[in-house]
Amino acid sequence: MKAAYQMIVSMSLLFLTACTQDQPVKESQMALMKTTNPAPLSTKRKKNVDRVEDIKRDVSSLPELYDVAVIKGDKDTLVVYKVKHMHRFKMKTIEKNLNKKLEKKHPKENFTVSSDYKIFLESVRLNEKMKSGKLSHSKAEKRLEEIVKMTEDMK
Amino acid sequence: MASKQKKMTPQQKNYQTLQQKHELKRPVLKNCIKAFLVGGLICLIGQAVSYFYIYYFNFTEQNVGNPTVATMVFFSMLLTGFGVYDHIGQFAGAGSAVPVTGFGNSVISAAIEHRTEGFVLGVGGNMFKLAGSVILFGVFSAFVVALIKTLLVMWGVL
Amino acid sequence: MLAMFFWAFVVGGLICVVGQLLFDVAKLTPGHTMSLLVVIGAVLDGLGLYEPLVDFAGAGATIPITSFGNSLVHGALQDAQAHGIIGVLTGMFQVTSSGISAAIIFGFIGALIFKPKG
Amino acid sequence: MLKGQQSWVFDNRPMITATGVTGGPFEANGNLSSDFDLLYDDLWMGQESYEKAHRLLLEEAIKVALKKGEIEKDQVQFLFAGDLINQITPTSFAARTMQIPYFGLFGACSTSMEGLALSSFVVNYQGANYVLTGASSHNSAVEKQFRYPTEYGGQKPPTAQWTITGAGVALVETNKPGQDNPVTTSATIGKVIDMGLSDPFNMGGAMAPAAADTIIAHFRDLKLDPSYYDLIVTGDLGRIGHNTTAELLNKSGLKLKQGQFQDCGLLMYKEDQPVMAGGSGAGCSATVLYGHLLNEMKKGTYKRILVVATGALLSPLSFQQKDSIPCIAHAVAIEMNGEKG
Repeated sequence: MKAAYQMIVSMSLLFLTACTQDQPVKESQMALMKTTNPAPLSTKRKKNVDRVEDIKRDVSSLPELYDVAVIKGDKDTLVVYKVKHMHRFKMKTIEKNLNKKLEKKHPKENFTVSSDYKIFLESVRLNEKMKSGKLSHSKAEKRLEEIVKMTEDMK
Repeated sequence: MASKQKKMTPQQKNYQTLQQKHELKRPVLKNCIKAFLVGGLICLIGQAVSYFYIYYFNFTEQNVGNPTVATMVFFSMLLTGFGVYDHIGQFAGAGSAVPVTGFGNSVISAAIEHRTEGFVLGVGGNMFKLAGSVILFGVFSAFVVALIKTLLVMWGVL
Repeated sequence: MLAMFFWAFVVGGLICVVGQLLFDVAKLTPGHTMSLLVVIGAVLDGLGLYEPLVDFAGAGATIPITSFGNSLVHGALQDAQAHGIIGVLTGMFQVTSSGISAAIIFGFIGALIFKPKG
Repeated sequence: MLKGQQSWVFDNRPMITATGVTGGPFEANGNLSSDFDLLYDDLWMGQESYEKAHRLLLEEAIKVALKKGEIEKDQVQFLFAGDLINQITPTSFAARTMQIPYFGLFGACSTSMEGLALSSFVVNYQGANYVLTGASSHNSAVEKQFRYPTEYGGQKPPTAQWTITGAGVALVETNKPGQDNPVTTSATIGKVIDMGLSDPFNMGGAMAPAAADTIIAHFRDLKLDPSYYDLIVTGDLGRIGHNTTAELLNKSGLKLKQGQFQDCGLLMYKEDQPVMAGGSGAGCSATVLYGHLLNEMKKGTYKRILVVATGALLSPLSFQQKDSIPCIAHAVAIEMNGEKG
């Protein structure tokens, strides 16, 4: 009996710690919990708007994806998206196909494509900051390069 | 088992069938359900831990496995040290043995158990007495698999 | 993300059920069962099946011991790409080191601070 | 005196004058806690290791027996004892402390009756005036050696048994007529029986044929009927082994009454204690006999009992090398003094 009690206590403790870890997540950002679908942006404000809108539309047209974010910088264009859960098995293929498709359509852009939650999260965070107008062009550009570098490290 | 059964005398065989009648059956279905729930729960906690690392540290989905595994092993150390993990194990069976926490438990329990024989001969010598086979077969099979795959790629089969 | 938690639970749970069946039906010892699961993980990764499962189930596939075999193969293949056949030998622990080093370190810390409770 | 093929009859009726029984925390919560002389509430018992705690259990049991028997340790001629740990070190180290001439015995969980049979034989033929005999086991020390580390989260199947933590010691001396004490009257030494079972988590099933064989041999050699005994009690067969033995005996034509056939491993613990198929270990039959059963005899519940301690003679190595489990059982008959005739 004592053993069972100990077990229950420890399990609920584990649960609680896991929950408290989640708590601030919910308060700060829901980016991974629900569809955010942020507006596509360019680090140079007011420029390239059509281009990024276009890219976003192209990406969103894929049936396996939802929740697409596009950020265009001077050098790289970051495309992040979520894959519908049942299609996550084919995530790598989807990424490859998407890359090919985008490169064909927009040969001038240098694409970085990722479905990683971390990249998505950071993109949304960057997107928010850029929208609020607090970020200068160079700072936004720097952060974008950091995120792009992160995707490269993964491979 | 099969090879041994052949050598058995008729008397031994008779007895074993008689004995089997009295043997308490393992509650396989119940055990499986418990293993599923506890194993699933541990993985769920693991998932929560990995999102924690994604949110607050610079880990991507690809490499968040490392800190997650380390954290789970840390939890396992606490539960083992406080004498709880063996009770969870008795309840959950494979549910707590298959996740990496079970691997941690097998290392940590052996380490704690043999500290009475000293840190060098006891802890050092016995730490991997249970987990060693997992590492051996993991490494060796990975070596064989990776070797085959590399050779196939080199010869242009793949 | 919620789907992720759900599938982590289900896939992780199912892998544990496989382990339980190996215990109860095949009557294997825990040592044999774990070794077998690690080998299965390595073979699945060799066939290119484990990575999609990790994408699909997250921790449900990385927490069970099968992922140990998977990441060993991964490390070996990564290095093999960079350094040819020698990489198979040298790259083995590049990805997995965290589980083993954590077990060693926490095992020793555990031995320093805990006594078996019996 | 040899009788039949493998039995001794003790005509001089050696007497068990005092006993010492020690136990651990798990036994304290069990059915028979009131029959223990000394109970520890911690498995470590203040020692640095489980093996040292194991040693302490036996030392304390010996001290209690000596005190209750009101004699000094240098009056005791011999000590017959054993346990399950590597080279029976806990017992040998306890013998070092006690400084009593010592026979180290290994009969796994049958050690208690092996020791009692030998002690009775020696006392019966004036080989000694006072002999101590006993057996002990310590749950964690035995688990550590035979199975997994105690904190390891392995799942034990329902056929597994729980090694008891405890030591039982008896002081055997020459019969003094008129004293109201239990006496040993006969013993049957068993042979090693191996039915090819190899599951170390089902010791009861492996040991049952050995128990049945010895019991049948006992009644054959002594030309007795089972109804002669109020109680026939096995050492640590557990639920599975006990039921199997009952069936084997029934098949061989020995008719046992309801409740006449019991098992020490089943008597020890309460239903809700997580001991799976029952208690086991060298200390199991020793603590239950020298504690509970002899107390019951003195109270008059039983007049004649037959104790059959069973042992599984395996080692961690033999099991890993895929050998089956050879088993043995020894029986000793105990009656109240003055019951003869």
